[in-house]
Amino acid sequence: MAQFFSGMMGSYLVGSFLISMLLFFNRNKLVNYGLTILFMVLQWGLTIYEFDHLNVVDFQYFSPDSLAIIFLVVLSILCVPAIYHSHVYCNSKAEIPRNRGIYFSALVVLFAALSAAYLSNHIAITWIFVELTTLSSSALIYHRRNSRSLEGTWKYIFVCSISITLVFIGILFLSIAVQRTGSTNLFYQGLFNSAAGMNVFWLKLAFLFIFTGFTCKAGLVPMYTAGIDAKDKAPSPAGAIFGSALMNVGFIGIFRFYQVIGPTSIFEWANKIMLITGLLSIFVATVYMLRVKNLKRMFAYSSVEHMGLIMVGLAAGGIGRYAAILHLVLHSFAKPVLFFQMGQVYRIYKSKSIYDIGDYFKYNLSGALVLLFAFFTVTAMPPSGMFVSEFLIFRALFEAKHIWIILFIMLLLTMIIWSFGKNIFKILFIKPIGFNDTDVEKISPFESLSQFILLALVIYLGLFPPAGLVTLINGAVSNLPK
Amino acid sequence: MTVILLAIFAVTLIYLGVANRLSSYISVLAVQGVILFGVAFIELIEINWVNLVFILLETIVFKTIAIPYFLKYIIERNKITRDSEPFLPDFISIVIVTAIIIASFLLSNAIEDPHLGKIFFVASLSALFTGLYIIVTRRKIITHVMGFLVIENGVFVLSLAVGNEMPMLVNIGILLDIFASVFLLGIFANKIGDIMKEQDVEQLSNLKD
Amino acid sequence: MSIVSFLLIIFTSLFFTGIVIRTKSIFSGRKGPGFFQPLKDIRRLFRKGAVYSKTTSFIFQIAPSIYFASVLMAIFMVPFGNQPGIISFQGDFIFFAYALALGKFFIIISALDTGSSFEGMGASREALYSLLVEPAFFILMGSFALLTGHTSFYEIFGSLHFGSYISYGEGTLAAIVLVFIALIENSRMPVDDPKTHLELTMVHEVMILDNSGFDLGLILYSTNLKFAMYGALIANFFLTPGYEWYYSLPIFIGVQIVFAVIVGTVESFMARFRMNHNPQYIFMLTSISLLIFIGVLILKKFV
Amino acid sequence: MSLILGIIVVTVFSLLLLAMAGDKQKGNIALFAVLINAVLSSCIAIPALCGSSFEQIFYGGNVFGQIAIRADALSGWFILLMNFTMLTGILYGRRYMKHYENPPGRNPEGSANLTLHFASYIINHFAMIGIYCVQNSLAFLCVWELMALSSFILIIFEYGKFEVLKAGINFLIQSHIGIMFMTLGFIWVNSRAGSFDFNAIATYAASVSPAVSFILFLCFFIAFAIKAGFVPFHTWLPYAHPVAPAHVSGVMSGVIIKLGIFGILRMLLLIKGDFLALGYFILAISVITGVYGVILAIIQHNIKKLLAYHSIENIGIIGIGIGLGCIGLGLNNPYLAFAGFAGAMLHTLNHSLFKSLLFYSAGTVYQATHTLDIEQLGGLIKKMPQTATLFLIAALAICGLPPFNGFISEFLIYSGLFKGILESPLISTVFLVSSVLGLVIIGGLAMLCFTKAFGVIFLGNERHQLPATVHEAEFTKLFPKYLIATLIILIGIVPQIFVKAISGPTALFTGKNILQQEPVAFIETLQAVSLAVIALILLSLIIWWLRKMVTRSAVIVESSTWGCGYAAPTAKLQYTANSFVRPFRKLIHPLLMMNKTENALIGIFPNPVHSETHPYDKLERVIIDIPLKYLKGFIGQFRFLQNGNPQFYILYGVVFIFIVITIPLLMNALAYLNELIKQIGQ
Repeated sequence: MAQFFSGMMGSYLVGSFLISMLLFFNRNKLVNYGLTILFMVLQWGLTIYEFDHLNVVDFQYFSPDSLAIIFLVVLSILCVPAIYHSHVYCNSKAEIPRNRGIYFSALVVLFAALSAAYLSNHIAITWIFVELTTLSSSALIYHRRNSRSLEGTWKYIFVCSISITLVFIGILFLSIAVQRTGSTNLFYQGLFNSAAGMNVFWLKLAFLFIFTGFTCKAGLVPMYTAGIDAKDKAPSPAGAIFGSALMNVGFIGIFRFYQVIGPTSIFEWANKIMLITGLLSIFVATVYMLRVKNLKRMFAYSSVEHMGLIMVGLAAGGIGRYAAILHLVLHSFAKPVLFFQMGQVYRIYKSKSIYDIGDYFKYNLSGALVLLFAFFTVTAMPPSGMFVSEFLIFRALFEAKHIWIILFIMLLLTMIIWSFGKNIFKILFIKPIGFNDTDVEKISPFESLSQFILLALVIYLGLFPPAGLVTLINGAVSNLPK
Repeated sequence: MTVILLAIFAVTLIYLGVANRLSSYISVLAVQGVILFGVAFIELIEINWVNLVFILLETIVFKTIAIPYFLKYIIERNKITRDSEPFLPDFISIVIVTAIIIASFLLSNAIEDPHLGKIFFVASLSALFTGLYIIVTRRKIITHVMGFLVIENGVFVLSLAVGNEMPMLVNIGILLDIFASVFLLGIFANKIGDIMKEQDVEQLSNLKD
Repeated sequence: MSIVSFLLIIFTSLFFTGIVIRTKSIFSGRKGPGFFQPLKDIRRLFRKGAVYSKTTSFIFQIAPSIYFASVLMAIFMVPFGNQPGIISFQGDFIFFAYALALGKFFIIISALDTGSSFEGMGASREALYSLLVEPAFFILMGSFALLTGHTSFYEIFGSLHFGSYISYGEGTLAAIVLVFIALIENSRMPVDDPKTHLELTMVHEVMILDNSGFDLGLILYSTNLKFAMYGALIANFFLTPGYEWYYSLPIFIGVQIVFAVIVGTVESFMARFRMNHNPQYIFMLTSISLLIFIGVLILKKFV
Repeated sequence: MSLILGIIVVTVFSLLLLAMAGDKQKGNIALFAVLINAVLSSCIAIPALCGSSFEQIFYGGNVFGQIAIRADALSGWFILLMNFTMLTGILYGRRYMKHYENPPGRNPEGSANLTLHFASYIINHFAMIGIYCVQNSLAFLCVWELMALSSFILIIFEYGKFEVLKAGINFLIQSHIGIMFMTLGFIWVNSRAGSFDFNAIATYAASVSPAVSFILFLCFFIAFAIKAGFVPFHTWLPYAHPVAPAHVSGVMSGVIIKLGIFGILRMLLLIKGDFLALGYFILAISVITGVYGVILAIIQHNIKKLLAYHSIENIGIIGIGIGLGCIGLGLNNPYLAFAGFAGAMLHTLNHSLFKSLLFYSAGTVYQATHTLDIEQLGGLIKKMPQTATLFLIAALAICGLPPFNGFISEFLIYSGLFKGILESPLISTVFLVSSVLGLVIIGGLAMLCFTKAFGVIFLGNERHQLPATVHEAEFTKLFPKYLIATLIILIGIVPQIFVKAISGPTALFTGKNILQQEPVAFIETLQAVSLAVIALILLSLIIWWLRKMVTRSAVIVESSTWGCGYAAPTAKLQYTANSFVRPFRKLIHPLLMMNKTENALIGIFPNPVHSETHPYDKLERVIIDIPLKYLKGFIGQFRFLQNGNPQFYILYGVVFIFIVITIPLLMNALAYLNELIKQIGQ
């Protein structure tokens, strides 16, 4: 027990658990505010603590390595606007206290589970917390309590459970492989050390199952499907988290095991799989970007596209790995902007369909500007920061002699930008049909402030990444083979 | 002994393939629970007793009693018709399930691994794929849940195979069981029944592009 | 001395159309008007008052003057044997063509200025034909530039003759092309019939339906000038610079007269083409001049 | 540094000011910002043009590395001509935009739109200065895209209309394709040479075989050709120009598409490959561009679309100049090189002048009559004589007629071509002659087109009931046009000065050695030309004066147009633009694609029938529409994936795993079979 409270992690988990419980039972708005703020403090406390205890094992199963720190910081930065916008959301709908309580407690659990999953240094522990994220997020998806949201929730849980089962099977295979080497150590470090001696067959199976399982969270082909419905049906602030931090968790699941097999002979094979998956994801994203008329789903598909790019970059190797993680970070800041803004759009038009939305420039100027700049940022047009990471990914591909793949991706990206742009500008400028603007809610520009900040962050981190970030990213990819 | 149990387990899978009443699915699940109890008892006899008791409880109480009862309750509560409406005729299903079992048998023969009882591997793989097969070919959501449970059983068998070295994995597997199935069924029991009457997949396939 | 070519052209222009008309009357067995009848008409026009359409604007007023000026400008460029034109520089024939084009531009828009359907029709045809003629002229000059290695009228004609007989052959061919060009530029048979009485079948005449008085005089006289100018160009192919003027002068005059007679003959013995056949006929000139060019190319690069 | 800093500060400051100011002031603020930036950048440009290049390098963070700001003579020339057009543009635009101002407080999004517009104008100017100076790949891409995005916002000012937005997106996407190609090129160089500096391009290109460097050049060429509007990369242009506000169209056609030309020239400076091959390539594509552009221009009846196609044509002429210059370099014949590059650069200036003038005049006409369809106009010269005259001057200039500037640049190119015909081997002679042919045809067609345009818009009678309030634009609106017109005539009359100015940038290509003699020869020729031009003007004046003298006493009668016997001619009887170009259209019919809707006359006394023709770009249909259709069709095949059925979602995962496992096995099996067959073979 002493060792339980030795580090920050234990107290963080307990604390967040308590907070979520309190939130669950509390019915008072102000207390609710206070608790969420308290949680933010806790979250930031953990972040700062782990930040200066880099690579110090905490509570045996958690060790903040560079990658974990990066994602933790990203999460903690996102958690502030997310909670703020959640409050805005609940107030705008005059939410009944019970639902509000459930919503926030689920949100807190989600954050806690995400942080833990980032930090965990044991494959099974990661797995547990990932499972936990599924459960908490399904509560968020179901928040609206209508048949559609129920359907979304159902599909999300179902597909996630299957995929998490796949991951578990993968772990079992892995354990078989581990036993071959005579150890029973499932810590990433231990796996990494003993990986070279493992049976290739089992390792391959393990990687395949774990990868496939985690694609569900990471939003990649083949299991991206349920995530789309989730992001669509969840309230916008939750959707923002799904579109960023939750995908990071999937990525971290894949990436850690990817690191493990780094020294083995199947590394190339794994790269091939990831490359193909990435390309397929971009392709699927293109297919649906050209089709969807529901804004949130469109944003979700664009996330799929970006994850695909990231996978491609990772598989390309070289500078591509750095670029992939940078791209992931930037995407985690850029995508929430769109979802947050979507909340405002929904409040004005009471719809997510392109057909009902239009002339947003007239009804909410600041919001329109956010959408405009976010579009330029997310589609990685220079000087958006994501352009830099994309540039580097392409460069990695070029150096890996994948010219045709570059051209293919460029073609798809162009089509994506085309349809994305068409819809965005339709929203901003074209008059909607049958929309009476008699009682349009006036939205204060202040609500868009957080989004502007995030966008600025994307540009800043992309163009002038601080040395700290660079070293962290390099540390994260350091123990991959050259 | 284990071999016999697992063989019976495989037979139950085949029966699942042809069973066309939900009630029979439920009973099959219960039977599987019992079998798993047996296997677990034999396999894990030498690990520490706390774990053992926990596992046995899980198998016998949870898998054999709680879940089947729960399923029955749901079916009655939501007035689900007792027929499991498959897309494919039973004959084809049985052929396929058999094929699955044979395939996994061949596959596991292809592996030579002293640590691993092949029979476990066969049983688990066939359970896994049969479960997936059921999910894909049955129309009702409740049958999806059942398919999922079958998969869980398969995973449980697999975890038993490695269990005596790493009991922790077995526990985690159980955790998965409890979490996921409780959650799925929970939603099912409370919400879906309230909000929508027909449990067809068609009903739950509005979110699409 | 460079004024001489200018003076000669002005001089020949005085009775060029006279000769044409006389030829035609002889062929048609009439006792035609005197040599100077056209000039008399023009003099009359110069004296006359004018009628201006209410539709027209200042464009209509200035166009004829600019047209005339452009023709004069072009004449300045034309050399006489080894005597350069008044203005002569590298690539002056480009200026020559573009100056003429300027005049044509104005005459076309002045036709459009009247807002008459007939004049618009004429303008459209004129614009099309002139744009079809241009390439022939440029390719022609290009081939002679290639032949002689110079890029100005004066140098080209100056050094044309020190070549073999081939150059004379080229010269003859070029002369033929130039004759056709002149016919088209002055809208004579077989492209256009100045004497027709149906506006629908006119090209140039219908453009200047509304011009009267001094303006009409200018336009008519610039036609003479153009004839004389092209005649001078043709003559230049056969002049023998280096020899004395009393050889060159008769040759010049003779060529001009022959040219005028040819024009007259053509007009009396040919019928006008159908309008929709004109383009291919005109573009044929370009092909001929391309042939000339290829000939020169073979001469210079292969031989 | 101070200058650059100044420009940045001015830009940012003016943007802030713009956000606060009222509608009335926005235009003036933009004007001042552009003015100051123009002055500052000219302080860089003029010395650079005179030969003292500007160079500064500062550290731009660990992503950009060293950002080099270099301005050589080429940049100087382009900056200057850009500044002039941007100035006239804003001078005209701030008046043009008066129509869209609204009283304070009312219709906030309207004034926000104005702010956005003027802000993007300033940013656009800023970005273009950057494009001309920045020599760091990444930074270049950034300023380039900044330019693209700001011009996109400029284009979609009247976003209410659907076709405006459509055109804007079309522009955005195509410029993005350009960016992609540029990125590819930069990645290529960067991954080989390891530096973002442009000099790395030169060093890399020097280190590889000509064929490879040609491919590299091609990569950049496509990127810049899309911006410049070379056929077949031109399709965005005829949509973007007509929908933008007049001053924006003028600026776009005047300077923004010239960025493409600048880029190509810059790359020619950097990538010294096999210039002969480059020359042939550029020459061929340019001749096609020019002829195709003007052919399509003739059949347009939307005045701005017509002008847009003429931009394509003029890009072709400029391209011919560049190609000629390259051939000159290839044959190391300095005369050709000088003629080509000088002609190209001078024509760049000229086109930016007369094309902006044309667009501004078109804008004035549009604001007076509220239509761009020339078939409905006519007789405007009586209501707005000054605009008409300005349009006429520009029209003459664009047709390359003396005494205006268009003639000078075309003359340079012509004389270069003819000189080349004399002094080059057979193959290039053929190329040069065909480009002479092309140039002549372009000239002739341009004449046909502008006689039509000017005649139908300004002359004759109104073809359509125009609003009664058609009147001449106020002076503030005319003033910038007069500025341009003066410059046009100035270049026409004293070209030698400007050619002297160009000898600086041209020397970059031809090398210092020939700078002594060649321009001198040109200057002499051009002095003669200017003499001739002056003579032409004097001659016209003299004859005009004579005419006055003679007809002083004569009786002048006013009457209606002679109707050839028809007593009551109406405005409807006039020749329309369509009928004016009909014989031509018949000639080149196979090249065109006229979507014609007409219903036949039936019966002896037929009812009135309506028929209309919509010209469409055949190339666009072939290279954009049809492939896109097939691509979409192919992609549409995959729409079953997200079918809302969780069973399938599970299936995907299973199938994925299955495939990944089986495919290697299959591969092995095949390999084994292969081996077997081999063994059987033995």
